[in-house]
Formats: sequence, structure tokens, C-alpha cells
Amino acid sequence: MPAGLYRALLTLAGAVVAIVLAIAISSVAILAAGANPGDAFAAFFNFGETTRAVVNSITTMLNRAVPLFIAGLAVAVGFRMNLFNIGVEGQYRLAAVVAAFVGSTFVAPAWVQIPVIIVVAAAVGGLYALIPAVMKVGRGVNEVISTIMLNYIAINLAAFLVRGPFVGPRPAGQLTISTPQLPESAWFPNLNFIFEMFGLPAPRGGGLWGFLVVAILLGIGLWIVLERTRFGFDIKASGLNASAALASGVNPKKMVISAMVLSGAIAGLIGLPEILGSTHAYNTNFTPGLGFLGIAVALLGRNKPAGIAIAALLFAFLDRAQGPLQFANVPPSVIVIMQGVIVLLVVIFNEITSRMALRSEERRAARRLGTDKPVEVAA
Amino acid sequence: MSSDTLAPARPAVELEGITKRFPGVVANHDIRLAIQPGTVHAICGENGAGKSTLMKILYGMQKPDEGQIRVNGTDVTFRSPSDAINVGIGMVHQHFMLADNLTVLENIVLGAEPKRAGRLDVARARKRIKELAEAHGLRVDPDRLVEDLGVGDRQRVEILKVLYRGARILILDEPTAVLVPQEVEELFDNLRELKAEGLTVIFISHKLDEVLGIADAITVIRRGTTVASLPRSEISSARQLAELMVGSELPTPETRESTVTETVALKVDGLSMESDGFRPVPKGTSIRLYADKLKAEGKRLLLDDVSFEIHKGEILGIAGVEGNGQSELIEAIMGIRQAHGGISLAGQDISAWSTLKRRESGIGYIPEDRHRQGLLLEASLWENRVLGHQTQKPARSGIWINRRAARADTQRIIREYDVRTPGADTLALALSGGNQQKLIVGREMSGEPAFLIAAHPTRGVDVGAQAAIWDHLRDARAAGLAVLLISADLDELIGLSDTLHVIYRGRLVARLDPSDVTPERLGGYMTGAITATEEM
Amino acid sequence: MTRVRKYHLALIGVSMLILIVSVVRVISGQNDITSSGTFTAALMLSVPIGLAGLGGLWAERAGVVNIGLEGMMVLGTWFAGWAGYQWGPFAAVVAGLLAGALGGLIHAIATVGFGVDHIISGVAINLVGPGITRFLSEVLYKEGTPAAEAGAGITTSPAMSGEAWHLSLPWLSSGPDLFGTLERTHWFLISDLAGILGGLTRNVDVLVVLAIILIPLTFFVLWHTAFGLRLRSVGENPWAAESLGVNVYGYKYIAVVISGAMAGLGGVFLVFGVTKYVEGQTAGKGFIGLAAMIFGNWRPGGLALGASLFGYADALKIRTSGAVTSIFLFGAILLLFYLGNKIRLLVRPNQPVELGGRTAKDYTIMAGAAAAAVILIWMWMVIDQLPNELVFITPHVLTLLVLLVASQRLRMPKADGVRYRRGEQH
Amino acid sequence: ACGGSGGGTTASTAPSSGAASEAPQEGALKVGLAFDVGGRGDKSFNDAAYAGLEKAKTDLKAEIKELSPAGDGSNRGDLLRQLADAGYNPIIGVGFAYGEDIKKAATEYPEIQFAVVDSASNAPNVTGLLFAEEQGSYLAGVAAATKAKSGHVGFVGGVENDLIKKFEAGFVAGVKSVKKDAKIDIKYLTPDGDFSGFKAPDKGKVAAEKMFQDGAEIVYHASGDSGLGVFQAAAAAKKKAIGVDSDQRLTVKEADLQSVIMTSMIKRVDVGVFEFIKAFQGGAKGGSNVTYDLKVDGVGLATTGGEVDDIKTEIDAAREKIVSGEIQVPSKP
Ligand SMILES: Nc1ncnc2c1ncn2[C@@H]1O[C@H](COP(=O)(O)OP(=O)(O)OP(=O)(O)O)[C@@H](O)[C@H]1O
Ligand SMILES: Nc1ncnc2c1ncn2[C@@H]1O[C@H](COP(=O)(O)OP(=O)(O)OP(=O)(O)O)[C@@H](O)[C@H]1O
Ligand SMILES: [Mg+2]
Ligand SMILES: [Mg+2]
Repeated sequence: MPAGLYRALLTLAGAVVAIVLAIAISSVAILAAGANPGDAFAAFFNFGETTRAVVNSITTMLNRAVPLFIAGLAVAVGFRMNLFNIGVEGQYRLAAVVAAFVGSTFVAPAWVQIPVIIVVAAAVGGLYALIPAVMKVGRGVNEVISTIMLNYIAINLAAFLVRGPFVGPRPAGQLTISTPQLPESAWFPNLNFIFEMFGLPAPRGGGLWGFLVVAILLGIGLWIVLERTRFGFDIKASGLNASAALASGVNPKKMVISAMVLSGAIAGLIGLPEILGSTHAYNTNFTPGLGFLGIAVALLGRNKPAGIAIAALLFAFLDRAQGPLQFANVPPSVIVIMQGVIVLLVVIFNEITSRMALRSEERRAARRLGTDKPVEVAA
Repeated sequence: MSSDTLAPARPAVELEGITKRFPGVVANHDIRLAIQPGTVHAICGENGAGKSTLMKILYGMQKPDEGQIRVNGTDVTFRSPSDAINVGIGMVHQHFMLADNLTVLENIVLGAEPKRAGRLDVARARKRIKELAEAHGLRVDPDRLVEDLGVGDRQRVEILKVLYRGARILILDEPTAVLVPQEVEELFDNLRELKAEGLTVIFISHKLDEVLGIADAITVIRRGTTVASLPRSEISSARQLAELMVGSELPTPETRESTVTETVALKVDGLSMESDGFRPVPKGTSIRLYADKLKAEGKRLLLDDVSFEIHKGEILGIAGVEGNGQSELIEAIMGIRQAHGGISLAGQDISAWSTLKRRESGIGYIPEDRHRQGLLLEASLWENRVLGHQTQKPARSGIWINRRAARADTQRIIREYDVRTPGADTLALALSGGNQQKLIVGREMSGEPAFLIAAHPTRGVDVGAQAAIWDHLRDARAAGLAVLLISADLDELIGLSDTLHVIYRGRLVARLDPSDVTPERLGGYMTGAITATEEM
Repeated sequence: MTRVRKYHLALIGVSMLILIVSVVRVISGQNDITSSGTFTAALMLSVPIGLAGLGGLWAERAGVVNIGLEGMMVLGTWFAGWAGYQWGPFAAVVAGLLAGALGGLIHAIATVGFGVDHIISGVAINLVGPGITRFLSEVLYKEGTPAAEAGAGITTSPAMSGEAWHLSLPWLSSGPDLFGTLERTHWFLISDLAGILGGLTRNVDVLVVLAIILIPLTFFVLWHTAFGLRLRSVGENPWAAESLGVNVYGYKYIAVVISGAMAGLGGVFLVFGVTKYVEGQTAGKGFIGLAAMIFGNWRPGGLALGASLFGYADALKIRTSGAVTSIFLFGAILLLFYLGNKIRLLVRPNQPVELGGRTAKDYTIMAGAAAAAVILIWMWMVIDQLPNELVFITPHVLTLLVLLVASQRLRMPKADGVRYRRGEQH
Repeated sequence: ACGGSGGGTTASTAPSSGAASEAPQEGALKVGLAFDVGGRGDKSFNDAAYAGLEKAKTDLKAEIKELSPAGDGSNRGDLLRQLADAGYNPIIGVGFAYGEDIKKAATEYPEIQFAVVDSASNAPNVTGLLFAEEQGSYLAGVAAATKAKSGHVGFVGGVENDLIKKFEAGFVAGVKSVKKDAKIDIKYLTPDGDFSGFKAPDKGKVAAEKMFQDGAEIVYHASGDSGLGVFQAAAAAKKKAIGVDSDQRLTVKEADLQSVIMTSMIKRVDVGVFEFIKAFQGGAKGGSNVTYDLKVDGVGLATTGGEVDDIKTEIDAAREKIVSGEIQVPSKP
């Protein structure tokens, strides 16, 4: 068996065991809650009675997965070179409020308007991530701490902006505050036609967010950058062995800055699916916490785009069951427990399986060289 | 523990049938060994023969898969080093085992702390350390941070650590590797003293004359098995011992005819480096003046006005005790650390260039620590081939990494340098040290560099690989490569170099002709014992 | 010798600080800057941060990075609330400690036992902690349960039964309350001191006393006992420790479990403060604690300083948004001091010219400092009320600024965050 | 919405649905309700809504289902759709955060009637259930100002959003109506969008402590769970506080805290929810708002504990004036 395949299989086996264990642990919790685990797991797979409901549920799940996926990508860029960007949370919120506001100030054809908004969001996220990067490079400030502080600052700043300079009009009697509504040219077309192609009814709500396409392209693009380009190689080298990277001409300062800014720029996009796809403005109900969830998603996906996609779908799958679980009278907090336990176990099993893979690789190498045969010498 | 009795009947240490397997490697295979109390017992063997593993087993750090250990006649099984410490065994490791941020005292007492009313009794510890230090001539200041110590001091701390625990059996794994001959002599005096007090010393070294100088008995290990165990008197020469070790003739690094040309490949001019971080020289001041001012203020210079030229086809060796500025010199030339002064490559000033640009313009670099600076252990061999050559053919095409070409070129290195590996996709950590080193040498030689820094190119590499690496260096030199060679192996230095400089406290203190210098005299310069620069 | 010098320096530093603060108070007229109320509140807000920071200290001194402190703290709050309402304050302390320790144990198993990356495991614990507590509330506090009868809801526990002790200094901060009397005079310096002392000694929770004792205790245990030496050695060079027979895994486990217990105690303190568990009451204090520890250079004293600074800024911003603008004035005065010192060094005659001094860079820095001082004073005079959102970020901005100034002198344990496996060389 | 029919709980701005009124709904009544973040069991707002729902269950024989959103509130719209798909009609969203989501759901399910608490109607099949918090708060202000001899009172808001500002505006107006020169300390714990201000009793305590130390005698809070800290500060300072949403003298179980809660501004979300369901059963259609104000006892002051009995006349007078329209209470500070 080729070494790569063996490693992949082992990883997969680890993930499966971890998930099975996580299910076992959450079953105990569900039992303790006086509910029936069977009902609970049925609820996870209960996508609704009618086709319409099923389509809705699938859309809900995919729509949830999109921002999680982007958040995971953002986090992963840094994590791959041991740069812990905990600040994705702040970066995406600030980027979202600014992008939503800028997008509402002008009207242009959709193919101009939407890219401009995306670029603004990426720029704001990237610039905000530049702060901890510069602090690290210039003054050696640990990025974990600085990004945590900057998260608080960004959250407050976003609140200030949406209430103050960026506030938009709103109908009487509505209490949520938001930026001005985006013109229709900024609404990202949805992907409902996919369902219609299969003769299914279109989902409700904002429909299947068209930003999904952007996310997929982003994932592929990032994969190419990380796996195939010089920049990606430099990131990998810095992550695996910083001093070797330094000695081989990788400029660590440049890497910290570019990886952080790239991470922040991707983070800037996290809020856009929601804003361009359904709310068409940044408001005080804007979904928080995606940056933190992104960390978990990235870890679960082992910092690789394909893995992150799977992890985002898994998280979205679990999150979607919020309603069905309550219909089945199971406490919905089981979801969070499952997510946490899965992350913890997957991470542990990753460790075990990768160690097993290394061992076997060493053995294989040694076998090929025949060094495991000691020389027989008379003492 | 009655090792002080006259009865020679009971060996201090007896090992019987020790076997230890690592994944893919049998490090020790049915080792048998008896060590008499009150003697210095040397253990010799090639790199990777299994010496350190055996000692770690004896010290409780590794568990043997099979076999029996007897200490002073009683059977023992060790679960951890503390079990070994309890029966009076102490070990000085091949690599320093010190916590840099702790003081000398803390490092010494760790694990055997004197206590009073729950407190660490610092006063008693200090007194005890002072006593021990005086008794054995191992001077150190117990309150200094280990971080600030030089290698010699660190070695002394390591030995004090062992003595402090009242060890009666001392294991010294290559204690002399980082010492100069004078320091070695000092250490040997200490060892003889300890022996006289009835202690047993197990001593590992690759330097056979040292072994012959100190040992009462010698055991030779080859490929994990004891091949001979003899009293000193039965060995007549280092050559005989060496042949026992490798089972064949020894290769020697000998340079044939000189290939030195007139063209200067690399010129270093007045290179200086502060110890506390780079600061730009004030305008209008010369580097020399600036450096003098720094020294007048009592600041130390890591590099002090280092100047030399290397011609095409020349190997310039730098000898020196570790920590005298070699690493800094290399890092300054590579652009990893900022320094004052000029560096020019083929007449072009490169002192403001980035590391990357320097590499691109033809500098190759075999780093001193291959695991730290030379390899991505968890990446494949072809990716390691790309490392340092990301911007050069064949690894790169535009912004992309050319994977196919990189793989193909890795295959070439594997062939030409005889890297023993299943393939180019194997992870680097699966290779043995020697093979890793060959890969690095192959990588750094590719792309026809104009100038190569070779830092300890054969450290920890076994005899066969060593000879191969020397050959490659010589061939490249003949083809016009300029080499800066830094090595702790004086024979290698003397044998390969066309010119030899000695670095001491950041200064080049002597320029010697390798054809008529002995390791002893070299050692004299390296320790500052000889200061005359008559040969400069 | 050096210790004494350091101690004197610290003393001088603190007095200078109080003096400047006092000047700022008198100029700005913001009495709340040194009022006892502010200091009481600051103490209350600092203690959980400090405890979390201590948790971080214990773990990181043994080489394990613990960003799971927040999750452990959450566990601490829930269990303290749960045990507290049934069996009183003492049980709350025990339960909170144990729950935090349990979180620490999970982190230890993952990082020490399995060698998982420390940040990764910490993140996972931060995810699990709130999940578990929410779940427990949903199960144990749902309608119809006895707890719900006693006032529990999905987001809160019932109130603690019985009361925790509170202490005051006789005469000085209770009864005749000398400090209080002095404080109300608003005299320069004297009432500032009285305010500070009064605030810190009046009606203090026992847990505060405990937390404060834990600071020197931690210092003593880690730096003056054999246990502490071993624990630190494990964070500096586990391979060396292992070679001397120190049980590296054992010490790491102990350290991380203690770390969790400290974080849990921080949670208990939060519960004591309001007599019950309230969901979300940790509000990121675990993270701030970690920042305080780094701020404090991985030392208990520095950590206490960091936590106090943060707590103080937090208290001030909640109590008097207006006083926050005085920080501009404070900053300006500090900058002026810095400038004065620089100038003094530059113009001092016949000294060996400070090498690298008087370079363009120095002048730029000085010009920058002067400009910043002017801007700060201008801002202080012009702005009398910042938008709330900007007031809210003061503590975080201050922390960032201090890190920017101090970060290069920080010295963390050498093997912090490093994965260690027994018998494997690094 | 509630038709203009009798009963003491008629909303003052009756929806104009009377004309379009159809025959009562046939079949079983299935009522769905989606909570705001915090969910059922929060002992406050969400629980009040649930009380209305439960009353519908017993009184109207309704089948009920209530759902809580995820912690980040990201799935509010989905909950509404899941309830709709499961055949629930009418469906109620609790909290102004549902405004936008209800609007969307209402256009997607035109056959279903929706209601949203605290937000205005924005579709033909949406009823806005509004509460005149400012009126209730006005009374709280009157009570506070009348009781506070020094004329120094305070207000602690959890999150600085427009809903809480309504409380502030009414309270300030009420206080000023009694004492023009009264000193009113106002503090918010977190900015809009950061809902941790409703869960930070320690901050509530610090804020209230400061007010009491400065001489405030009574502090009114609209800060969810953070109010606990306000009560504790009041107890420690031996002063008074005013609760919010429900009669907190009843819901708070600690005896020492009960006694500091002079009164509470009650917001009858339960009434709103119940009346909506009842009206739905009666065939009412949405498209308009129902405001629960003083006139219909949609808001009011609690009298538990009897601490405000002695100023009943003042409070009643103020109430009269508001009901009659003589006083217009501002809803923005
Ligand atoms: N922890 C380990 N895991 C796997 N293999 C190991 C381990 N330690 C040592 N080995 C292997 O065991 C063999 C013996 O190694 P050992 O370190 O004992 O050699 P040595 O004689 O001390 O060599 P040197 O002279 O280089 O110090 C080598 O092939 C080495 O790679
Ligand atoms: N700590 C370790 N953990 C796992 N495997 C190891 C370890 N040390 C050595 N090995 C394995 O032992 C083999 C030889 O490595 P090693 O580097 O010890 O060789 P060496 O010839 O002794 O060179 P060196 O002087 O660099 O140690 C490799 O397969 C390596 O993976
Ligand atoms: Mg070796
Ligand atoms: Mg060895």
C-alpha cells in the first residue's frame, strides 16, 4: 500500500472512531437528560416531512456551512505556520460592517457592486489582521494575546459604527439597528435553480446562498496556494521548522505579515454570505461567534481545505438539528457537547494515528534498507 | 555499596544479553559487558553502533527488551532514571541536559533537593556544591544562569550534577566532544581523581587516543553487539582499536594537490557583531572605532573584526571551541543575523542582501544542526530538496513549485549521493542521520554553488558516509568551489583545508598551514593558551 | 542585594504612580479615579482575572499552554452555583475547584497524555465547557425541578444558601472608618491614598483574601520549594528533568490540574460576587487572565499587576465614563516624564556619549512622544465624553499598549507549549 | 390580533381587522413560539411569553410548541420555518430580533399568521405585539422620584439598544415630571450588539454601587440577569431598586433581595401572547400592531410588598394622565 494512502486511511479510521466515541458520550448525556438517544439521533436525520421541508433543511445546513467553512479557512492559513490567529472573530465583524456600509453607498451593475463589496471586506479584514502581525514582527507581541484583545476592540468598534456613522434608516417600530439596505445589485443571486433542476421546490428564506460558489472557489484557490505555490511551501516550511525556513531564505517577518493578512482577508469574507445572501445589511442581529467556531472547524479539518469543508458540513449538520431536537424533546445543548467532544476526540485520535503512520513509515524505510538485521559477531 | 573493598570479584556493573529494538532498528543486540569497580571503562563504536542507547538503558531512560542488569552483584530493573540514581549511577549525556533559564544551583540540585521545613534549602545546597567543586577542581558560580555559561562550564555543571547525587558509577557519553585538548586533560585529571576515590567511570568517546589515554578497559560495540572487551594492556594502537570498531581500514581525509586559484570567491571584511542586538553604527564612525567603543564600555563582541578571503577552489577551515563565534560567523554570511562589516561574493557587495538573495546568487549552506536548520523532518524528501531552493530551478516555475522536476532532482541526489531511502516521497525523519546528511549535502551542492558553507558536514555520520561526503567536497573544490569549513573534528579540518584559521572569542587569532600543524598546537590556539600570532 | 534593589525600585515606582494619579485627579476633578468605591470594584473585577492568570501561570511554568482557562472557569461557575445553593459557600468553593480541576485534567490528558497541540486542546475545552454547563442547566434546572422552585432558571442557578464571610480592617475601614473620612476630604495625595487603602480593605470577601494569598503562595511554592523547582524545570527543559529522575508527566499533570482548579476558583469568585451562577458571567475573563499573565512576564507579581490594571480600567469605565478621558492626561504626563528623562540623558555633559544615541531615530522617537503628549492633552481638553463603545475598549487598548512597550523583555519558560514525549529527544 | 371586542385587555390601538373578520378558525389550534436567545427558563421575558402560551394551552385547548434558538441566534428564521413546516399556525417570535425574520417567513408562508413581540408589523400576516415600556417606566420614574427624598435616582441598562432606551426615556420623563431638577445617573453595561450586558451581574453591581455611593436612593434596572447585581448593590447600600419585566419581588427568591425591590415595571408579554392567540382563534388577521400600554394594563407597576402603596395617588394620577393622552411619554431619550 502506498504510504500516502495508508496515512489517509489511518486518519479516516481515527476520525470515524472519534465520532463513534463522541456519539457514545453524547448518548450518555442524552440518557442523563431523561431523553432517548434513539430519538435524538433520529432528530439529527429528520429533515422534515415534505420535500419542501427537506429542501429547506438542506439549505439551512449548507447556508450554515458556508460561513463556517470560510472561517475555518481563515484560521487554517495562520495555523499552518503555527500562527494562531484567534482574531478572526474581530476581523470578520469589522469587515462585515464596513463592507455592508460601503456597499450601500453606491449602485453599480452587480458584477461591479458585488466584487467591490468582497474586496472591501477582504481589505478591512486584512488590514485589521495587519495590526497583530506588525505588533508581532516589530515588537514580538504574542499574537494569541493581541488578537484576543483586538477582538474585543473590533466588536465594540463594529457596534459603534453601526449605531453611529454607518446607521441606516429603518421602519418605525423596528428596534434592530442596521446599516442602510444594500441596493439589489448587491444581492448575491441564490442557487435555488439547482433544486429546481432536480424538480424540487425552491427552498424558502434567502434560498441557497450563492456565496457558496465563492466559498468553493476560495477553498480551491487556497488549496492551490497552500499546496502548489512557493508561498504555500514557505508557509508549510515555516510551520514545520521555523529555523530551517529562516536558514533557507524564508523571511519570517514577511511570512508572518503575509499569512496574517491573508488570514484576515479571508476572515473578512465570513459575514458576506449572510449579508449579501439574506439580510442585505449589517444589523445588530448579525451572527457572532463564527470566528471562534472557525478555530474548531479548522482543527477538525486538520487545516486542509478539503478537511475543513467536511468539518464545516459536520458542524452545520449538527447545528441544523437545533429545531428537530426540541421537537423530539431533547435538550439542544447536546449539539454543543457533541461538537466539543468531537473536536477533542478527533484531535486526540489525529495525534495517535499520525504517530502510528510515522512509526510504520520508519519501519518501512528500515525494512527496505534491511538494517533490522543485526550483524552476528562472536563476542 | 562496598566497591571500595579490595575484592575484584564483583563487577560494579554487569550487563547480560541486553537487547533493545526500535522500530526498524535493533540498537542493541545481546550485549554482554562487565565493568570492574574503581576503573575507567571505555566504550567505543561507530556512530549509531548503539552506545548511547546502551547507556540510557543502564541509566533507566530506556527499557531493554531483553537482558539483565546487575549493579554491584545485585539484579536491578530500572523504571526511571531515579531508580538508577538510587543505586548510585549517574550519567552525563551526549547532549547537554540543562535548563537555560535556571541557575547552576537549581540545575544541580534538581531531583535531589535539600529541604528544610518544606523550603528548598539553598544555603546548604550552595555549600555542598562549593565543597564538591573545590574537591574536584570544578569551578562554577552556583548562582549564575546556565544560559550565560560557556560549554566548558556547562560540562562541569553536568559532572557536578552527577557527583552531587553521590553517584559511584559515572557514565560519560562523549564528554570531550565539545572540549579542547587542554580542557580534556583537565577533565581526565578529574576522572583519575574520581577513580582513585573508588568511583567507576564508563566513558564513551570517538577520539581513540583519548580512550587509550584514560581507559583501564575497553569494550567495542559494532552494529549493536559487543565485538570485543579487552583490558587496555592488550591494545597496542589506535589503529588496532579502530579496526576492531569498523572491521576495516580507516579512511582519512587527505587533500591531494592544491586547487586554489587566484580568483577571490568570498571576501569578508571587518565583520563585527554585538552580543545584545544589532544597532546601526552612528554616521561618520568607522566600524573599527565603533567596535572599540563597545569594548571600552565592557560589552562583549560575538564577532570582532573578522576578515578573510576564500578563493575559488579553496577550502578554508575555521577551528575553534564551540561558542567562539562560529555560528555567528555563518549566520552573518548567510544573512540570518545582522552584522557590521563587508561581505562580498565574487566582488559584489552582498552585505545588505536577504538570505534568499544570497542563496540565489550561489551560496550553499550545510547547517551545523541538520534537524534544527537543515530539514523539515515531517515533510517528504523532495520537499526537503526544495527547501532553500524554492526560487531556483528546477524546483520552481513562476510562482509554482515544480513538483515533478523537484522529485526528479531528488532521485538524482539519492543516486549520486547514495542516500539510502525507499523513495523521494519518504518523510525525512524516517532516514538515519547519515542519510539525512547526505541528502543535505546533495541539495546544497546542486545548482553549482560558487561558495559553500559546510558546518560540521560529517557530524554524527558513520565512517562510510563520512568518506563519501569528503569525496564530494573535494570534487567540488577541484571544480572551483570555494568552501568555508567549520568543524569540531580537528582531523577533518586539518585534512581537508587549504588554509586554516583559528577563531577565539570572536576573533581570528591565528592563520595556520594545515600541512604542518598538530591537533595539540591547534588546541593551544583554540583555548587561547598560545596567543602569539607569529604565523599570521 | 539585587532583590532589595528591585524591591526599592518597585516601591519608588508605585509611589510615583500614585503621585501622578493624584495630580491627574486634582487637575481633572474626577474624584472617582482614586475613590474607594473604584478600588473596591477594581478588586472585585481583578480577582477572577488574577485567578485565571494564576491558572495560566501554573500550567505554563510546567510548559503547558492553557487557553482553555475560560472553559474551565465556566465549569467552575456552574458547579459553584449548583453546590452553593444546596450546601452553602464552602461546598461551592470545593465544587468549583473540582470542576475546574476536572477541566484541567481533560486538558492534561489531551496535551500531556496524548501530545495534542496545546492551543488546539484549549480551544476544544472552551467549546465543551459552556456546552456542558448549558446542558446541565437544561437538565437540572428545568421547570418542575426543586432547583427551579428555588429560583433557578435555564440561565441561572438558585442563590447560594448561607453567606460568605466578609472582612474589614477594624477602625481604618470599618466602624469609625478613618480611611473613608480622609477620602471625603479630597486632599491631594492623602485622600487618594485613603481611598485606595479603604477600597482595598473594606468589606472584603474571604475569597479575595484567599486569592491575594495565593499570589505570594504561588511564588513561594514555585520558586522556593523543591516541588516548585521540579515543576518549573519541566517547563524549562523536560528532557533534563527526566534525566534526573523527575516524573515529567506527573508534574505536568499536577500543574495543569492545579491550573484548572485556579480557573475554577476564579469561577467560584464570580458566583460569590452575585451569590449565583449566571450563564455567560465569565465573559472572557479567562482570556484576559492569560493576557495578564503574559503581561506579568510569567511571574505572580507581574500577573497581579496586570490583573489589577485591567480590573481598575474595567471598574473605572463602568463607574464613570467621564473619568476615562483622564487617561489621556495620565498618558500625556507619562510621556512628558519620558521626554524629560531622554532630554536629561542627552544634554548631560561630559558623559561617554551613549553609543547609538543621538541618532535620527532617537530624535524621531522624541518628536513622536512630544507630539503624542500634545495630542493627548488636546484630546483631554476637548473630549469630555467618549462614545460608550469607545469607553468599553479602554482596558483592552491599555493592555495592548503595555504589551507593545514591554513585550521584548518578556521571558517565557523555554519549553512552553512544546510537546514532550518520554524517552524521545527533542 | 385582538378584535375590538370587550374585556379589560383590549389594546388601545385596535387593529382594523374587525371588518375583515372571518369565521373562527376550524380544527385544532396549533401554536408555535420561538424564543429569543436565552430561551425558555430565563425567568424573564421568554418565560413571560411562555406563560401566555401555556394559558392558551389550558384556556383555549391549544396544542403548543416552543423552540429556543442557538446560542448565537443564527437560526431564528429556521425555527420559524420549521414550526411552519410542522403545521403550526399561528407562530410567534419573541423579541425584536425576530423583526426581519418574521417578515421573511410571513411572505414565504402567506397562509400562516405570525406575531412578533416588541417589533412592528411588517407584512399583512404579521401582528406586531408592542409594549409601551416607556409608559410603565414613566410610572416607575414617578414612584422613584416621589420616594427619593434627595431627588437622586439611577438607571442601569443592560445593552445600549433602542428597546432599553425606551425604558430610559420613560423613566427619565417620569422622574422629571415629579422633580424637575432631579439627578438621574444613567449607565449601560455593554454596547448594542453585545448581549453580554444582560448576563453580567458583576458589572450591574459595580454600576449600581457607584450610583448609590454618589447618593442615588433608587435605581431602576432594565438589564436582564445583570439586575441581580443591582439588587445586591441596593441591599448592601440599604437602598432601593426597581425591577423590570416581571414582578421581580416574586420571581427573585432571595429574601434579602426581595425587600429592596420597591416595585417592578411589569411588561405583560404573557397577556400579549395570549390575547394574540385568542384573537387568532377568533379569526383576526395581522398586518397591524397591537400596543399593550397602560390603558389595557399591558404595562404597569407591581405593588407586591406594599412599598408603593403610600404614593398610590401620585402613581394613579400619572396613569390617568397618560391614559387620557394628556401626557405623551417620549420613547427616545
Ligand atoms: N528513540 C529512538 N527511536 C528509534 N531509534 C533510535 C532511538 N534512539 C536511537 N535509535 C537508533 O538506535 C541506533 C543506536 O543509536 P545510539 O544513539 O545508541 O548510537 P551511538 O552509538 O550512541 O551513536 P553516536 O556515536 O552517534 O552517539 C541508531 O540507529 C539510532 O538511530
Ligand atoms: N527520538 C527519536 N524518536 C523517533 N525516532 C528516532 C529518534 N531518534 C532517532 N530515531 C530514529 O532512528 C533512526 C536514526 O536516527 P538518528 O538521527 O539517531 O541516527 P544517527 O545516525 O545516530 O544520527 P544522529 O547523530 O543525527 O543522531 C531514524 O530512523 C530515526 O527516525
Ligand atoms: Mg545518534
Ligand atoms: Mg551516542
